[in-house]
Amino acid sequence: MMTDWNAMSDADFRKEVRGFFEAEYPEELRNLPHRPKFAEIAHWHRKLHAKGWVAPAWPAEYGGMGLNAAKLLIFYEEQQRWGVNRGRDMGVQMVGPLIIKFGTQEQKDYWLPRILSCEDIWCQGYSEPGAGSDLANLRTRAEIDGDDFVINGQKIWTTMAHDATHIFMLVRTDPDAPKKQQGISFLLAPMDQSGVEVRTITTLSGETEFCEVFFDNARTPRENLVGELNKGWTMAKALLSFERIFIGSPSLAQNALGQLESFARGRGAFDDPVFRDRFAQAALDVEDHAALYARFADQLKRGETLGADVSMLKIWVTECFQRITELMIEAAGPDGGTIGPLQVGNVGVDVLSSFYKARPGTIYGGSNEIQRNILSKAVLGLPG
Amino acid sequence: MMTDWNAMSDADFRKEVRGFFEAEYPEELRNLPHRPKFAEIAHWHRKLHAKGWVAPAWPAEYGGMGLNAAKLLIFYEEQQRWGVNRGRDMGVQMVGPLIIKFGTQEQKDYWLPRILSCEDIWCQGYSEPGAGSDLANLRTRAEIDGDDFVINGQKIWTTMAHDATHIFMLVRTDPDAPKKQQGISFLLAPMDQSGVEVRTITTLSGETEFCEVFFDNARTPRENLVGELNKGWTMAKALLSFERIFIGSPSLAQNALGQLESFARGRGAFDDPVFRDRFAQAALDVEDHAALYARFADQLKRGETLGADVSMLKIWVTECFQRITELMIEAAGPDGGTIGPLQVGNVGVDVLSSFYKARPGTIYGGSNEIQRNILSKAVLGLPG
Amino acid sequence: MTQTELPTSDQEDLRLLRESARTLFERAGGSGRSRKLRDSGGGWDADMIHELAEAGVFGVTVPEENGGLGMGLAAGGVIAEEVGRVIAPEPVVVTVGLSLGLLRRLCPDHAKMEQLVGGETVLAVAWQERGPNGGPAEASCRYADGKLTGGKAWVVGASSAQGFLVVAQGDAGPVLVLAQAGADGLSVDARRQADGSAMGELSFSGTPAEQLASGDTVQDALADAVSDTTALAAAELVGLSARAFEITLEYIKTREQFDKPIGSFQVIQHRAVDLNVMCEVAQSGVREALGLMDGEADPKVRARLASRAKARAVTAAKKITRDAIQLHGAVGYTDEFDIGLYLNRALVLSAWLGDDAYHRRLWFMAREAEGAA
Amino acid sequence: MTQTELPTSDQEDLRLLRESARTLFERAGGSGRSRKLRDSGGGWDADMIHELAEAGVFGVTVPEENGGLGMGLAAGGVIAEEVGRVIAPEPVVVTVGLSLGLLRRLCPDHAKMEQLVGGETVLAVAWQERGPNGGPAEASCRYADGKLTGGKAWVVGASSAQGFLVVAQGDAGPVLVLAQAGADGLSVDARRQADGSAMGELSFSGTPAEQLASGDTVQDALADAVSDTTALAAAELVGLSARAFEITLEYIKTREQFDKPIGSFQVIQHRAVDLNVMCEVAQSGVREALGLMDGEADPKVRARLASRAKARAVTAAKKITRDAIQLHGAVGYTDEFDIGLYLNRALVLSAWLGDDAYHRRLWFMAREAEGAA
Repeated sequence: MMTDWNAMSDADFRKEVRGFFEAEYPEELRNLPHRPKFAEIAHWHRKLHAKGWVAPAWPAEYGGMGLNAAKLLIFYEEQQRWGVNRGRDMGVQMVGPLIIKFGTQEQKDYWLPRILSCEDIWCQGYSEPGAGSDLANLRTRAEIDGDDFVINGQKIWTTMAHDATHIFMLVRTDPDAPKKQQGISFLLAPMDQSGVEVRTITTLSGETEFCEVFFDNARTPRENLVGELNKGWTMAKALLSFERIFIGSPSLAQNALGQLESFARGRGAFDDPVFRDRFAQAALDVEDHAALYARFADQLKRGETLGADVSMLKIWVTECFQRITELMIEAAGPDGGTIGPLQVGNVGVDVLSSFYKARPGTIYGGSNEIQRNILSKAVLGLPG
Repeated sequence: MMTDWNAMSDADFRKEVRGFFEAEYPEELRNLPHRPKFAEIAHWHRKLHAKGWVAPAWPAEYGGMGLNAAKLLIFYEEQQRWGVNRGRDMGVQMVGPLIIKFGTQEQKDYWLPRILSCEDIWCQGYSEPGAGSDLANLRTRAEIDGDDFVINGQKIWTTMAHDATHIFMLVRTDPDAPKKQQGISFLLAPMDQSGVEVRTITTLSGETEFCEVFFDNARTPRENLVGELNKGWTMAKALLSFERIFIGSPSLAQNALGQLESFARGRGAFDDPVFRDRFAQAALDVEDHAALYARFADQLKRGETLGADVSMLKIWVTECFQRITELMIEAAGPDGGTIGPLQVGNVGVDVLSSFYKARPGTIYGGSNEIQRNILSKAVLGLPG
Repeated sequence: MTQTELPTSDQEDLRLLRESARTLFERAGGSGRSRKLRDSGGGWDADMIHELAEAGVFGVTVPEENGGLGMGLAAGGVIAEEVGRVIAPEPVVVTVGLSLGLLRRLCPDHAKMEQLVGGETVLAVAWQERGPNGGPAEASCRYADGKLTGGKAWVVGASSAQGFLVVAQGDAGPVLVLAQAGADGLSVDARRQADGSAMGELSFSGTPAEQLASGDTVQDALADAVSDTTALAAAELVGLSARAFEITLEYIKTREQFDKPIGSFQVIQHRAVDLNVMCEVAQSGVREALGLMDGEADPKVRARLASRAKARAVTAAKKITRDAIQLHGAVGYTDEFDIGLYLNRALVLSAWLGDDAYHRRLWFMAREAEGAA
Repeated sequence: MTQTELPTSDQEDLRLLRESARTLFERAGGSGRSRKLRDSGGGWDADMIHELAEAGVFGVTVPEENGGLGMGLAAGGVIAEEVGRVIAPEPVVVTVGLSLGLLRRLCPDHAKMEQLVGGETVLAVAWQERGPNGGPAEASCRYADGKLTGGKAWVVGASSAQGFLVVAQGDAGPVLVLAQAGADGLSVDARRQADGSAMGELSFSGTPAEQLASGDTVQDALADAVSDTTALAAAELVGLSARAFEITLEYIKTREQFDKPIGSFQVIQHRAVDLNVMCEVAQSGVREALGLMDGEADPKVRARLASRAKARAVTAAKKITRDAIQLHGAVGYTDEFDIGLYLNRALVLSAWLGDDAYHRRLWFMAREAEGAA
């Protein structure tokens, strides 16, 4: 029978999770600096799958671990602590919960097992060239034609679309709806068809994790509509509620701080009191952020719903992460513009890569400007 | 005959001005930390008056020095360099130019000599409780009643109103004007009457230089209207053009920096490399600001009109001034909260007083937020 | 991860403590009372001292067997936050952190303990000295034959205290002694602070004093009491910052310019959000630090945690009170609005026991020392 | 007050120089050309080197009798600003500041002078060394019997240069020598930089080299040439920052979100204003510093002025390019928009010859030394 993880004590559960990661997670995949293609982590995924741990948050009846909030946080904390790659988890994190909540029995039966096994690998089609911070402004159309939807338009910033078999997307199904948040639907579509073209986007650091996806009369069967027609916006928002604390998790900043410290120590940057002061600022920023994160996590663990104020975690930690990587550049001195690992002692620290990695945090997932707009109205009650 | 100062070389003129200040300005009045009442500086004013130097910018025909922009800058630079108090100069700086530009011959003949002699001492009635950043929102009414205007309403932040004999003010003379910038007039009024009540405002540092002025059926003769009825707003704006570079002058920040340096040196704060770095930042902020100031001053000297971009001087230097005084507080360590002079060597430095003095700069004279609005639209051409 | 997680019962105790302290201060007039005391020349209100004592405030960290509440520093922080919210001038942090912090460690049975807990007396603590360049210096104040000679600086509440706990150099190492206010050869030079309080410089010439403790334990107790006090001062700043922010938020919702509340301008909104985030981070960080101090015996680790708390609290309070003045515009610069009182109190609390840059330095050094150990 | 006030005729010369440099770069394709060069593996364009030489760019500070324009560092700064505006990869600052900076001071009659001014050759300058912890170290590279032994680090343009000017320790003090690219016993380890350029580490084992100068004058000339180069790099950053700001301003005027240009949001507007002010302050400060360097003979004062310039330029360029990415939003993070090129170039120029914190330290030390002198 399934284990009832929630019945375990937090400490025992943490031990169990930690033990598994430490014993089974391949050393060479720890703290991967890039997003892997599936092939690169397939071996690890199979181990997880065999253990039944692919979907910690899903109900056990659908093949998940059925963890409550407290256990889920522990699971993720241990995952981050050990540098376990989250894998190609769009299916597990986004599509699965959507189908579980809004899908038909047929959709559940068909898609969920394929998500767990990674037979289908998903990417997320939300953003469009004209719909960034203003996500509801999307223009990609889907029109019913016989048994299919016919899709035309363009998605952008689609992470790893070039290594995905399916896309879940927000599309406009009623262009005449009075408000732009209306008339949007949630569709699943196969990538492997002539009407879908994927182009990778090169970032300023030379990475190609992001893609543009072009739809030119691409088709998907009508049964791939999830939930009601024209009600996709509300569904998409509902999905985000639990995600909001994770986007503000201290882990990225904490890891970067650790990297900064060992690099600075190796390079002798701590000999400079000015650098020490700025390091101390950054370190205390991370410590005190973690204290605030713990406060919100406690709320979750007590079963409370998080309010809009949880966004402050994301604002603080993404900016903090950036400052830490800027300090790495400083500590590198004349090597601050050099691509690739810089040697300190026996290890190489790639300061530029960290610097680049910290950039998108303030832009994606609702830019920090948008987050401040939300806090201003929803939390502080400021007018207009 | 009058000296034609503008015919002198810049160097000669500077020497002349410097020599006079150094020889004649009373030592005890140098770098006065507060705004003096007239009595305190009357002796110096009489010397200036005898020399014919009360109004450097006024045309010679009205008793001024008739300096061009280049000479005027030199005059002010020397004044600041020697710590010469500007005296009660609202009459010379504001009312005089207004009357010269918009007044009748009778107004010129009557008021200008009295300004030069300080027989009349002026204060400025612009701001009101509901009209701060939004100055045009003023509500003080003036209605014609026989030969007089009858004034009702309230002014606020009226500097040294308790030591003034007259007020020049913007008043609403047509409450039905379609835009709030219209229907405003420029009035001169005597303070010594029963309808005028002055109350000083205590600032958070305990100073009482600012006042509220209440008008309860106060009267002023109709001939004290300057310029056309209901055209006061345009006149007030016209007055500000040359002022705008002075509000961005480096002198306050430079003086504060000098004070910071000697204080920090005396207190041993320079032993701390972190403090040294922050001092260096502040000092370079001032140096580079002075370079930018010089660029605008050169424009003036070449006879060019300054654009809206001159406001950037004010934004930068007022914030810089604040940071410098904040560093003084830091350098004071455990004495950072102490009122009054702190001893270093043989002199006392009043760090708190400097800290307070730096506060209003970002608020008054068009808050820095308003200045940024202006630059955004007028200089950067940003929409909305 | 969540090391400060307290048992639910303790959290409930703290909640009740917070509520009762808040009610007490609000009933007494909140910040309005503090303004009146400042206007009447500084100092504090004797009745308030008694009320606080009755509520157990001064004995919050004193063991129950000595008449205290027997709670920890986290509880002291709760009270300090409430003191900060209404900028109360009463020497709560000084008494809890320094006076009782020394006595309960060095001579828990001394009669002054009970008097301090009961609000019957207030003592000031004199432990720092001023050097020739005006900054802090090595201790040189001496105690011999029952008499004090030398001077002490930065003595909080020097004008109103009924006695002074003085840390001096005795013949056989450091001593803690008690001198009465008005004792022979004692002169107090009080300098007014931005918040209206008095900070004193004491000078002793053969001033009689009673020895309470001696030896290295005095230094150890002093160091630990200073850590407590530093952390409590941080908590006071957190409360002050939170209230300064609330006042400012209220103001920008009501103050209109250009026919709308200034709080409807995006630039003002984002600044308010940043101050709010700063408040919340400070509150969480400082509370966590105090909680960790309660579970920590090593004085060096406790000192590091206190530095973490003070560094954060000062950074936040400076930023919040200064931005609050700017957001208030011209009225923020007057004494008529309360926000200036918060700025002034923040100036004093920030300077006292070291500002943020100072504590970041201590924090880093402590962290390095722990790493090396 | 306005110490940089130049005679109008000089200002006019600088204006003409700026115009011709700008025209030259724009005609050649502006930043698009720089992108193409980067995409084709870094390095520079030989034709462009010739065009620049024809325009007198490399000889801008070389006396007319040596084939240069005989203008000052202020003129060099004008050119460097234009290089920065189009992020041109050609080694203008290295050649003007370092290569020719050394040769014109130490051996103005050497044939390489003319070749460099004429764009017939490009030399890299090797003067720094790397220590065991990866940072800069004392010089230990030796020159004896016509041969070099040891290593040099942070050699800009090492992959494409036709030769290396090396500062080494000779038997009787420092020497400046010239080694040919591809010489015996010379290996070049080139690391790619964020902007696509190559930074080299050289190692010599008995590499033949021609001695050009020796003695203390080598150190003096090097120090002064480094000051020049530092100041010119600052000017390059100023031009880069100005253009990065223009690009960003244009973008926020056109990019729409919520049915209006993002530049109509007050928060975006104020940020743009702050960047604009930062640009203008940097431009004025750096230009003034270069102008003052032209009128200053004391190498210590010149070094202080160079540090002033670089400190300001780096602070501004970091802030402007990073905020520019944020204001561009997601597209700013792609390589498709030019703004990323500016960020990357700013990273390289900021790290080279010391960043802002480094130069503030030097500036303060120089200022103290002058005050004490």
